[in-house]
Amino acid sequence: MTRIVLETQGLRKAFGGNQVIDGIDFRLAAGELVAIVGPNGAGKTSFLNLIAGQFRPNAGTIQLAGADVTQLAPNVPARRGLFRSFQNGGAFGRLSAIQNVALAGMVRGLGRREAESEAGKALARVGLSPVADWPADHLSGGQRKLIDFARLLLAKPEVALLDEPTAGVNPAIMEVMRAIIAEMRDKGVGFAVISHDLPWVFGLCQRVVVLASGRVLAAGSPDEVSADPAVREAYLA
Amino acid sequence: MINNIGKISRRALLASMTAAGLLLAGSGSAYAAEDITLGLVSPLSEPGDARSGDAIKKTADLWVKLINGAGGIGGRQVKLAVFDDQGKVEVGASAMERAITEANASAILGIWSSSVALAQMEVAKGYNVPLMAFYSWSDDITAKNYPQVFRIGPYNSQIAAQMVPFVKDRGYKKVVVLAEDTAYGLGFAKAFEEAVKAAPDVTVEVVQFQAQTQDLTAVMSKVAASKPDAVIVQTVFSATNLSIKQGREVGLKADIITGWDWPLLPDFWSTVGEAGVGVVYPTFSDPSLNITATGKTFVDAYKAAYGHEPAIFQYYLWDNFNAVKAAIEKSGSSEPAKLVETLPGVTFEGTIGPVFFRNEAGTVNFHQWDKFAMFFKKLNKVGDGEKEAELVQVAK
Amino acid sequence: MSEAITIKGLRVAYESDIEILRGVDMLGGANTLTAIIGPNGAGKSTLLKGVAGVAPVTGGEIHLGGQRIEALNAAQRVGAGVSFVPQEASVFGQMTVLENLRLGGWHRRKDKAWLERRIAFCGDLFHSIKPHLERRAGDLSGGQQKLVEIARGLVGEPRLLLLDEPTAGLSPVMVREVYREIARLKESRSVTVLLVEQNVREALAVADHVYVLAMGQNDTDGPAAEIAGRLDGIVRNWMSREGSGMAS
Amino acid sequence: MTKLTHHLVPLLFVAAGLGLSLIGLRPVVADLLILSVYYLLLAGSWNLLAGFAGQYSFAHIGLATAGAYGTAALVIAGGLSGWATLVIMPLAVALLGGGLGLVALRVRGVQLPLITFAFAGAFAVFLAAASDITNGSMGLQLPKLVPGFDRSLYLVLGGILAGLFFIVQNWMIDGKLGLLMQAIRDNEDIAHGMGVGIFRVKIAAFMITAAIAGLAGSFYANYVGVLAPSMLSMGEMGYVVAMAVIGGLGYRYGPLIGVVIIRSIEYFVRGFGAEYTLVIITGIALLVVLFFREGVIAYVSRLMPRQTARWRS
Amino acid sequence: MTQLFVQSLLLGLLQGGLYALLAVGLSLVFGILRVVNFAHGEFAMLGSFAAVFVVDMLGLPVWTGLIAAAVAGAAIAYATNILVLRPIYLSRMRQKGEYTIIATFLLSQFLIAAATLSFGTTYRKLPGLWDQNLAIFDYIYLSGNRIVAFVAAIAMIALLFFIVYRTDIGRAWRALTQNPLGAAVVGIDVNRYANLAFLASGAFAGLAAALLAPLMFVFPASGVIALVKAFIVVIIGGLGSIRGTLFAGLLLGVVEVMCTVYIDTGYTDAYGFALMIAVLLFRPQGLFGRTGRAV
Repeated sequence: MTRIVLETQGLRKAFGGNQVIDGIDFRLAAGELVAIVGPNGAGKTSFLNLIAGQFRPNAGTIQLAGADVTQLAPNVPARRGLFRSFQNGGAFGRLSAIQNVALAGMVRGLGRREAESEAGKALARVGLSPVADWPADHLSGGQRKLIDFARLLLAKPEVALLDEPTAGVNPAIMEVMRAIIAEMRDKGVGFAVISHDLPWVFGLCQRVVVLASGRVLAAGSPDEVSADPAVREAYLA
Repeated sequence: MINNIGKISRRALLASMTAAGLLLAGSGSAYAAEDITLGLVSPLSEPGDARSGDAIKKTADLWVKLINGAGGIGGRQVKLAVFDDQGKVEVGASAMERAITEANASAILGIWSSSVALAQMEVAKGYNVPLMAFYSWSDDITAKNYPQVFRIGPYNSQIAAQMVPFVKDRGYKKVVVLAEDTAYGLGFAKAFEEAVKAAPDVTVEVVQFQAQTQDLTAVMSKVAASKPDAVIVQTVFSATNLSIKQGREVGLKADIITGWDWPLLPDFWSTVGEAGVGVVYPTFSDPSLNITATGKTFVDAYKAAYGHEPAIFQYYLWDNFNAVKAAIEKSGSSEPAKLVETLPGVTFEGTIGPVFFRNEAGTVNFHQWDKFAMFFKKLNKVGDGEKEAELVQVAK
Repeated sequence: MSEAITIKGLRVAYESDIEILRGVDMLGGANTLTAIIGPNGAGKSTLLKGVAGVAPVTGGEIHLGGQRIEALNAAQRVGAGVSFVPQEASVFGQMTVLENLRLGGWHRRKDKAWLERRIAFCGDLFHSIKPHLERRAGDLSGGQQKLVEIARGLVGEPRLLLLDEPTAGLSPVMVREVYREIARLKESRSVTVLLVEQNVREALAVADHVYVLAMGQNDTDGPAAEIAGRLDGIVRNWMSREGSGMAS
Repeated sequence: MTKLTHHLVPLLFVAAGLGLSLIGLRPVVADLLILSVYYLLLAGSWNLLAGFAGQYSFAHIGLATAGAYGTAALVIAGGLSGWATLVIMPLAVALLGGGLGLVALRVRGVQLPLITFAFAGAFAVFLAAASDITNGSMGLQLPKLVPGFDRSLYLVLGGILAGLFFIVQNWMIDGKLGLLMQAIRDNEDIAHGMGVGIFRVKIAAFMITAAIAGLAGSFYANYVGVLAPSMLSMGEMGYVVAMAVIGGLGYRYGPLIGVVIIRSIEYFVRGFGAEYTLVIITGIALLVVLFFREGVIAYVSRLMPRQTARWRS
Repeated sequence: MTQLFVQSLLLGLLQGGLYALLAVGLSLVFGILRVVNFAHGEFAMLGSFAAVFVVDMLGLPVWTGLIAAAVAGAAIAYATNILVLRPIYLSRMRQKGEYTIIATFLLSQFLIAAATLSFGTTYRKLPGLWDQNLAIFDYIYLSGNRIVAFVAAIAMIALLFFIVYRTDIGRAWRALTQNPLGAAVVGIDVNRYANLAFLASGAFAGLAAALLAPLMFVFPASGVIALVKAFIVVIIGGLGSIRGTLFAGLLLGVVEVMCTVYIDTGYTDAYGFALMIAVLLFRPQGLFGRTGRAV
């Protein structure tokens, strides 16, 4: 069995009377890509927020690369090798593309010059070199999402959580993203990817976890899950 | 128009300041050799005591007008370079320096606040230019014995000493000094605590308050609760009136002695009303004063120009100007250094008597004229002015 | 059947390069309930927002009764009889349920008698909130709060009620409670409803007619019973199509 | 504007200070320039804090005043030389700023301006009322760095301090901290999620800018030689804010432009009295806030986009 | 000594009522627009000058001065909203909250300077409605005007409570404060009710200043003091909470007077700041503020 890089046990979170995450046990091995799917409101994004420390869980534990990160502020897991992308892209509007990317390297401990030179290479890889000096505000939505991927390259995480990376982007960009994810996965990065684009994500993942009403409804290979009547039922509710 | 008078005088002020500004911006030649320039540095805007600054400016303008109308000093016209110190020490010091270096002022007059004056003294010393104080009461001003600094006007320890007999005679056993947190307020409070040691059975408590405060009710409640026989109020700001009004409001029964001529200002009765009845104010001014011919000239011209009587501190200011004039005439020069040399020895007829400086080195009586009497006057009914006020006691 | 709402070729784009709705047509019969289903990103919510006037309409027509409303702003559309219950919580948490309902009749607040009648009617309509009229809305459960919003949306006597995923994020128990009440609302035949829903089974159970959207366009439509019959195929289709690159 | 230009600017200031000290300016002009350095340090560091780190503080003049009073205390009571205070006070005020930051930066949003506003107000009352320590409104006097009224040394020193400020600014903006600050300004949550220690960065920005304010205050005290509580007023804070806003908040040279504009206006209207100056300056700043929100630099760069493409940080 | 205590307590409460009246508008506007209005004190200052104009210059009765103050305060508040704030909060810029603070801060400095130019620096006073000092059982001493001002302040706050909880305007305000999205879907026009909130805020500030005028004075910088007090009150009470504002106003009044009397007379204006910092340390959202992230 390969090394487990992320594990949650009995994770629970409620907002007011709403039990958004209702006891999720989840494991991710190094070099594994797990697709997280489920209907709207199933708790997918909340689950990522809990792992990343944006929300504090009401119960349960989170282990990142063997260390407990439950209840810690988001910058701590990030520094211990967790990368997280945001649904609408995580760009800082007044910073240039290259600065946006370099930050990821600096958080890892690189000096600014070093980080910017690596960021330049990462931008070239995702095809953003021509706009490297543009403020992120002036980029398109798809370009802003690619900034997340350039950051991913720089961050060299152990675990990457991606939230709807392909929503609203064109096929060419989706292909760039797929290539980067595949490459990093093969180098041993553990991925948890939320996506509505099932063909795209099924083509990348080893395992699918289906969430519904804050619980794991089903888990297994893409084929098993697609064939599972309970999964279809989840979409029908 | 909220205030016509204020507006007009402000416009006049503006005009004269603009003129000064233009002159300053131009080359030094605007100050032709035959002109004598005197620097006037006064609080003309907030947070300075602009009320008094305005009176100072009026007096100075009038003096320059009269002198020039009479042919100037030794045939030379006099110009005024006016600067606003805003009541701020740093502004006052730099304004003084500008008056000296840009306007080539022969002497600096018109300073009001002791705090500002103390800072300006360093400039006066550095440039060796006379600084004439007239109603800044800090002992330090002359006690520091700077050769350049002169004062025709009272000072704290003398005033305090003159108050002690009054306190004793009135039989006050417990006195509260209500002092604003400035050189004026606290300086006096300290001097009074010192002076009252001469009357061992009188206890003094100093109550300090924020000079710019708008509400003294709480402070006055505390003062009232300690049931003093008398409260001596030492402030120039709105608290003069507030302390009386709000003191009575919270049941203060003690006699109120409020400094100095502020009860004669136009807003006193309109703001204080009934509460002002019974207030005693010490003053240096009284109809019994022997106003000289010089003094009469001043008062008449002032009344003609501005429609009301000048306050006593304006008399002193007038004497200050005349002291500079006397020194210029005596030395035949308007060089500041010459004036510094000459001023200690001048004598001339002041507004209320002959003026000459005491020059006792090492004491506060250095470059100091101190021949004034102190009068304690009581306001017996609403609307009482200087003439109606009852003279309670005289201290000499 | 007369149409209360007619949508022709509706287009919505938030940014010039991303068009979310690419020409949707729809008819909603008077006092019927029309459900709109489709995979994530099909543009269902955007359609409701376009009708409510809170998303930028870039083309097409919206007829409500005899009136063209696509040029009106959101507040004017409320006046024209459109009532929108958004997906996000919009209840006034520190007011009582009754006060919430009162605000539902905001555009005709001067007509006191009418307002009282409507409040009574809407309060009666939903059995599960009726006992709680005097309670602070923020103290109710998520499902009850959603029902308060729906009831509030009806107080103004709208011609068209837009319900955007009323059960998103609710537990199954609450989902059933909300749908029990939506069913009652439909039986009352007092308003035309457009309902966007992920819970397809529940939606089909209450709908008269169903539209399926995909990729910002019409996919198929039909009477609820007929769509229910083809449902397995439709959903299987989504699973291979899901993620068409459109945001929902 | 290239990196090279950014590094030449400090040299330019040092050279200007030296050159002007040799010419022998009129005292009024020298005063204007020397005190402009005080304002440049304040407006510039405030811009770093508000424009680059997104933290809007009203404590800046308060911190400068603390630096000035601390200088006076060290010189008068401690017998230190004024030169030593120019090194000590920035450090001391940085600590004070750090303490204030610990209270004020705990909550994000409007609390920071409100708490720092309160700090400034309370500190002003303290300065006036605690007269046994501060000498109240009588003020404190301290000897100048050089006796007499010669300003040439201050012109040189001013040039050096202005140059120093731009070196620190370059170091911050072009360095790691600057980038982290700007990331927090643009989106605190995302920066946090990327691993940025939000509180640490904010405190660091707060302390460094406080140190610059402390330096400004110490320079002021050593130059002017008299201190009074009136140094700390909201009107003064208004000046500093106006300078940063008129020039362009979040632009490297915004405050410099603002200082030049406002000090020039002040120079030309100074005969009119303090209220006129204040009406004109706050009026202009208000118009800039309403109509040219990003300040003069942004407006000019929109008119000439090509020449100014690299002005933004 | 109990006499001093009772007297201080009473004075504090009377003073606190006026602080609350000064501050309610600030709180109201913040609740609806999330705008901290630094020019609020100048609404008060200009209101009191309007009262001086009507009573002193035109010689009209005192009560007309109160109306003039309210009208002037409302007018300037309305203009501020339309001309200064609306362009900012309707814009798409970042950090709007901070920008409105800068804009209103500069506006306040501008208005103070402009008022100083137009009205001069002399202190002006308004006659009160009840110019009499009262001695209650020869134990408690108060001025009639202070009582009038307090009663009027409480009456106005009661009126505001009535408006907020019993009228449609109040319903709209509460709706906007509690859930802007909900307010939008039921068709409440935010601009209209923001304007009304500003009108009320300016009117209350102007009125408070006119009620204070017989007790204190009218002068251009008076707004700074008013703002500082109002500010402390809303922070302590919790921004956006009217009940909190009333409570905090009274608390501030009592604390100021008590500390002045029993600790040191020289620091009156600093005690409020100390109280505010203390409250912020333990409850950053204020005593009545809602929990959750600050705006």
